Amino acid sequence: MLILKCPYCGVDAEETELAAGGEAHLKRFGPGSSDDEFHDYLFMRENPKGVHFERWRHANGCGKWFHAARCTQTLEVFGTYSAQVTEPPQEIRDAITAKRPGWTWREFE
Amino acid sequence: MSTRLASQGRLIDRSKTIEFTFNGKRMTGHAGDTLASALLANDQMMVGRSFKYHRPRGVVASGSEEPNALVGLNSGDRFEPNQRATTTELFSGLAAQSQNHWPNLEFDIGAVNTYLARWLPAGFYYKTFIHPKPFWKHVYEPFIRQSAGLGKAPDKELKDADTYEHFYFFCDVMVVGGGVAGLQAAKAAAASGAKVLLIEQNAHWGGRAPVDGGTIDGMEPGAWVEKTLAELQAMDNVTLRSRTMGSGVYDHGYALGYERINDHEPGNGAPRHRLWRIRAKQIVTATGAIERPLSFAGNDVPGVMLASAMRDYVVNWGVTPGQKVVVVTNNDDAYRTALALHDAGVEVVRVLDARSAGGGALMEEVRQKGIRVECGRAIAKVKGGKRVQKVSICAQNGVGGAQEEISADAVAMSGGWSPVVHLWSHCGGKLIWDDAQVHFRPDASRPPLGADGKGFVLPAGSANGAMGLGEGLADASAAGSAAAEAAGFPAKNVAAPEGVASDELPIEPVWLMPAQADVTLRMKSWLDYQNDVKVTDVQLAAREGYESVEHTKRYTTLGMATDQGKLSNINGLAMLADSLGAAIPDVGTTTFRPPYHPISMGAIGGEARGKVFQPIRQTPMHAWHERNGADFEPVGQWRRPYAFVRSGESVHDAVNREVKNTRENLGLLDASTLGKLVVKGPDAGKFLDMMYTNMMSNLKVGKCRYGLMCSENGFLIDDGVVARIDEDTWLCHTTTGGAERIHGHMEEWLQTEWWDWKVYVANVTEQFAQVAVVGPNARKVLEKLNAQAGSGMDLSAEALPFMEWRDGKIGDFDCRAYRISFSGELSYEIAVPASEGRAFWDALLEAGKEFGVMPYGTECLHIMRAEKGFIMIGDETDGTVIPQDLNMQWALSKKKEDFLGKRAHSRSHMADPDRWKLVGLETVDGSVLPDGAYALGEGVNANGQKNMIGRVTSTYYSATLDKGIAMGLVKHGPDRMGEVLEFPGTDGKTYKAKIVDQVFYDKEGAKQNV
Amino acid sequence: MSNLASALNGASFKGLVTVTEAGLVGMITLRGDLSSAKLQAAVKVACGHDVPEPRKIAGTVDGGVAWMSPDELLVLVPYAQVEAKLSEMTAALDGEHALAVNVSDARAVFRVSGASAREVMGKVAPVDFSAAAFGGSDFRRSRLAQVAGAFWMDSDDSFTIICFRSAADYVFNLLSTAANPQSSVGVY
Amino acid sequence: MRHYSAFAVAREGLRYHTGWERAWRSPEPKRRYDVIIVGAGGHGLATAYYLGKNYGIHNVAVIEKGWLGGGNTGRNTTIIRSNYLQDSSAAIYEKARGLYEDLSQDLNYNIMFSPRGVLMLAQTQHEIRGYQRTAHANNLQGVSTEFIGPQKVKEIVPIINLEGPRYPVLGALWQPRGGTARHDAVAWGYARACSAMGMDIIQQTEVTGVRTHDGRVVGVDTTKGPIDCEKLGMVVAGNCSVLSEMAGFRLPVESVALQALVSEPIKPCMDVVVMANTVHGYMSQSDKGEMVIGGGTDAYNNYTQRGSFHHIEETVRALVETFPMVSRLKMLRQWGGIVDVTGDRSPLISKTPVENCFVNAGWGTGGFKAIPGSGWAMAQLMATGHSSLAEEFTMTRFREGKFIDESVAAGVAH
Repeated sequence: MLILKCPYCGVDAEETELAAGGEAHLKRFGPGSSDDEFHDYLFMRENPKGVHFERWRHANGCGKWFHAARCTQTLEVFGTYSAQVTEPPQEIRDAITAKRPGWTWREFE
Repeated sequence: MSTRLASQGRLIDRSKTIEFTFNGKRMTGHAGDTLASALLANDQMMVGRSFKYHRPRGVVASGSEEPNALVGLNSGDRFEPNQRATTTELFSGLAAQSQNHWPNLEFDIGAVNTYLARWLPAGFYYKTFIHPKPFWKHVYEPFIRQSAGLGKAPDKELKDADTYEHFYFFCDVMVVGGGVAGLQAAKAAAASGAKVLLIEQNAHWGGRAPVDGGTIDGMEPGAWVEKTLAELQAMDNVTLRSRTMGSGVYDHGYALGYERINDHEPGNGAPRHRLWRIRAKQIVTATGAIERPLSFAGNDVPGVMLASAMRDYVVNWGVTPGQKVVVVTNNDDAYRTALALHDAGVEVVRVLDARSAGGGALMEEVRQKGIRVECGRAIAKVKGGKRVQKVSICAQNGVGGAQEEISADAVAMSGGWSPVVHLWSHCGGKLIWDDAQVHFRPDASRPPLGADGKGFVLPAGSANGAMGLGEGLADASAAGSAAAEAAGFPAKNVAAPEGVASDELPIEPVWLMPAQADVTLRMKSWLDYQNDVKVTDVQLAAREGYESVEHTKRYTTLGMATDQGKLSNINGLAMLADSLGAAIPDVGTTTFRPPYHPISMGAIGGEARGKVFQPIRQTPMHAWHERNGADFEPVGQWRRPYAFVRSGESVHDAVNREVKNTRENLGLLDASTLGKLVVKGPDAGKFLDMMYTNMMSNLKVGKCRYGLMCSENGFLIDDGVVARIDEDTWLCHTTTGGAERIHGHMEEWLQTEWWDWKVYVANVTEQFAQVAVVGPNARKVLEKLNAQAGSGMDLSAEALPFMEWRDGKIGDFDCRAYRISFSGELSYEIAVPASEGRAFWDALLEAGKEFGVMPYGTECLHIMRAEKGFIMIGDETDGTVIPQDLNMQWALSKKKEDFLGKRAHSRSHMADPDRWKLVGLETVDGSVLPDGAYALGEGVNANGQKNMIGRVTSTYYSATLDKGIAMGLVKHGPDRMGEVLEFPGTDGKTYKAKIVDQVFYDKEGAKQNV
Repeated sequence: MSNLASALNGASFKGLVTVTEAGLVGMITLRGDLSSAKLQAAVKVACGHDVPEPRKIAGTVDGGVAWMSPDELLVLVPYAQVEAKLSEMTAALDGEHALAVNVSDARAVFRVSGASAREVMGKVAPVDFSAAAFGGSDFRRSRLAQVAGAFWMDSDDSFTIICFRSAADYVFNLLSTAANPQSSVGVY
Repeated sequence: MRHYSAFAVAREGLRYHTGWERAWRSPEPKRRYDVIIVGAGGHGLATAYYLGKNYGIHNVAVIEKGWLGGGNTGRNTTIIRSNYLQDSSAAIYEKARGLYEDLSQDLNYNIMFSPRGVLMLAQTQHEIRGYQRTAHANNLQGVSTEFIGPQKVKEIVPIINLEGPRYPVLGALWQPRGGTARHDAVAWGYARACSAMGMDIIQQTEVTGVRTHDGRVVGVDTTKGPIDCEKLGMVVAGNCSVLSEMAGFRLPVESVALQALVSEPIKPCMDVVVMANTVHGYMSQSDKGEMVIGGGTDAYNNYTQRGSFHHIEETVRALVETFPMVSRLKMLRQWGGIVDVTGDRSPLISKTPVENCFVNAGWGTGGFKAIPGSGWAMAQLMATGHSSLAEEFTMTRFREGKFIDESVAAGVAH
């Protein structure tokens, strides 16, 4: 039963107020993209045993989407942050590095 | 025999006598009794039968770890199977029945199994019942199933008479366990100012200490408990809860508390159970320890009891299970039982200490009382069927050659103590093996981790392996302070009280008694009393290669009984390690899973039953529908009238009447459930062009356009009419139940992909009650309302043409009128404020009388749209259908570079010309095609399945055309007009249907354009 | 306006607390840049209060404003005035990227009052209702068991609750069940 | 292999069962095998078994990180059915169901397949249409199912409440030959048979790397050293992403927690499996008497084998509403497993970008019922390079937009 702090309204929301939205920082590929690009965009999800970046919505709350950095093995939460960014902010990366030196996720580290 | 003592009984009130029945027999007990203590007071030694061999079973423990004394409690709509007598507080009128026997407890046919035991070892069923094959289903399994289960199932027709509820609670520190350790931990934590919750599963506080004796700060433990309890009650940052068990610890500091509010006085109007959903920053588990049985032959005979339990019955309830008791042990604690029995005037005929050197101070004390203590000795065998009669004694270090046989009627056994580590382990806390104390205890260096990656559970007292009274109190005090500190409250220095108890000599591990017991003894030495798992079963599992503790558990069913192995796991584990020649910690334990102790399904479900099981969303006209024959169908969380059935009518008749009447006169549809989303902003047009497959940005103000929505994966997800309200505002209609989904869909794209676009969306679905006024008389009834009011909007074809909308007044009602049609008739959809919806509905019905008005339901709606060949999301689409399949290329804008789904449509399979496409279907004999029927192709596929070339997506009887009509998806369908296909039904018949145009009625659309 | 009807026509239940449907309240959903002076002014004019801090409410149902999300407010006005206030507001926001819509009829309003109000709420919402954690001008959007809801305390022992109109019947039954006279928890 | 029978048990009884041999050997790994299967769960062991039985390939090792059958094979709710809508699903699940019918005799190990019947309740008009459609499809697919009315449902399941205040029972899709089996026994039976064929089941050994050469697999590194192989089969459910990363490619799956629970045992009261998908609950009664209840999956990636409790609450309240007597039973134990879910929630039985490296994964919440068919198809694919049963389950289908979507029949849970 996870608790995530919604970065928009500041509520420490328990899972039943939230809706999980899968992998974060996807780059959309539309018309003109290659079959591989489109396929990977829709179906090739990160599925790490460890550090993961994901999307959540404070559905039973302020209704905003946000991002969370979480460990899928311990459920430790490194931080939550705005959904309006294309990659995790530095303080989040630092927080992860402090706990999981040498971590990588897609092109981020 | 087992009787009530003249003295003792700190928990009972002898002045209050309570009547109850066991198997119909009237018995009495006292206030404060548990059912178990009351049964023992009535010399009811045998209380049930075991699972596999139907062996006689008696009370063996005094708490929730009890595996034997399970009864069916109460009756009728309050009956509950498998209730533990040891945790059931006695109440007046309590009626209990013993379980798992036929015809009765005393004489049980099933007991024959005990004589066959030799041929029914662990897992015998995996090796047998294999041939002949049909016998498993028809002979073997029915036989096995008949012997399955313990308690009776509750009555199939009765609904639970009780109610349940949930309660959210937040605290800094939660302490589980109200023994002296828990009380001290709570006190230490609370001293720092932290908000503390302390829960105790029993009705009384203090745990074992008042029974086990010693002193705390010079006081009797009982007195200290009272004093500390009073101190805690006086603190407003402390919440105390008895009869509340810590049931489970979950991730991120979530914990469940299981409060049994009125099990001790059923039917008093209160909820029966309350499930506490607790969010704690830190959790202290002061859950105590559980004594282990010893494995000797006949250790399952009624009258053989845990030494600590026997002590509890004497001291707490003034009951002795026997008059001549043998105490057998491998540690000092059991001597306390000998003393308690002796002090209560019960004869202790022998104390057998398996340790060659025996025990310490407590042993001396026992000897001084003149009780005979023998060291290095063991029980070879307990004799007796339904109760203990004789005990044969041998050397512990031997094969079990009996050296003496003494008569006794009860045996108190102690194999040492295991800390209760369940809650610590639920969320991943690890254990270490303590060689000195011979048990697993929490490994403080590997706690369960919380959201911050730090440990959030602290074990305290004997639950942490701090077994002595003084040691336990000190440990608990430290744990309490540490928990508060971890929760952010600088620790105040709380001095731990001084606990003083007799010094004890170390325990010596005794996993089998006697050490080299031969097979005839081992196959009578029980590990799991309820499931009948014996020493030889575990040895067999090891021999056969079921080496992992999980394999052994599952192969023998050890620890899978209702006590989840609280008594049997460690003994079984040790026996497995011994058989494998491995060290106990190397064999490891099974995983501890919630709940600690079974909790009622009712409590888990909480209040959500009956009318609050799930929300039923209601339109402003819902009450009218209910009162006017509506036959409802669930659509999402809504319930919409399927049809309005009149007396003497079948649902089918009603639907046909509604279709006919709407086509010929006037029909009203409650369309309030259709989603309505306002989309506004400078980029709204651009945004809607991405959301819809067709163009919305070029829609003229005042006009409407039907739109399709696809997922990014290309599949149709919704459709509806979009209206342009003003320069930068659109109103999008969604399907019923689609409002929240599509609103979320839009917000998701706006917030996570195009967050720089200037667009706001608001869901105004419920702001409006919307009524579809349909049929040749539609305009007449609306104009009549205007006439009555003396004014109102112009509803003429010129002023409000098809696919346009206007704001204004109709009669007394402010409204927005849409000239749209899903039926092919002259049709207006009128939206009024929801608060006026019912009044508007009533006004239409009143004014409509002269025009033959009738409300109609969803089935009529479906039939009329099918007659017109309109698709329905959920019928023609199922999540695998793309617009091209429905010949709706016209709705796929060519002008737009991009929209959700466009890229997906260019994938090879979606561009495949062989995809099934929408056509109309008409049976050759006018009958109705079966729903979901498939069209048969030629031959079979590589897996031998008959090839299919199409399927029916919707099919109805058309009252308008008096024949069956249908739509379906067919391979190359549009190119095969006139062809007749075969649709095999599940009724054995084959239906023949011709491929036709999907528009069955008013092809040129004359009726709606008037 | 005889044509008007709130969702449950003022239904009421007396138990551990009193649960009452509070009738129609004028509500305007306002989406926009909450830091814009124009918007703040429009809000002040409409309800007489400044834009509140996150998770706060200013004023009452007769004139107030609640923080819904970083770009959304709920403006509360007397039901009879809502259309007038709305057009005022729309006019005032002319030229500004904002959305103001009337949602008065899309909602139902309940009042839960009595000494046990916090406890009853604690049975249906995953929120800490202890006095230390919730009170004053706190405003919270959350769950009421299985449906969305928003609430605040209009006095020390009384909550005002807003939910969707279609869920009014469910919420009323839910709160009435939680208010079973025999079900006092006794912690607040 | 010592033959199991009532006579053997009787004979052993006379000598206190001291003569039983190990059900499977516990060998040290050899340097090289023709085929290595990673994962000694049901699917992996079945793959090995049919490689031997159908293709005479016996030089096989099954490598297991923990204990055989210790993953989802031993954590599921043991439901067996094949009433699927899409051809390719119906084909493989029906193949599996058919093999289950004779598996006890085939393996000489009683896996207790119990064709007691599976009911899927229809509680909305939409579900009725969905299940009627499935019944029509099954009819042509050679899967025996029928759509039955509420009264028949009540006859089959006396404890059911037809008049749920929220969702009445309007009918059901009935598969008389669906049922349950003893999940551990399936793994143990296959393991014993594989071992008897000379295959090595190597437990407590973790694969730490996949070795390839020129795009072909040549072996694996393990905690017991490197082992060479001709062909490699990855059959590790929730951990398949971790393993495929070792081989240098990614799978279109995500790992989530699925939960289940059992009640305390009671005397038999429900003789069939009932699934209620509208309210999200399904239940059967084990031969021990426990009500076995399947919960839902969390929506977030998770490797902890612990799920969120609110899913348990949702499932239980649905069952209390559907079977009122459940209200007075108690939950004995809850647990979780890690399942791997694909983009269309249908499995992968597929070649991979690495030559001679095959994957069997993505069974999501429905793997147990497929074990024999899955092993059969995987073995065929690995031995011959082609399997009609596996054909549609390739990992390239998502690129083509060729999905196998079962949710269309009213969001059927597995």
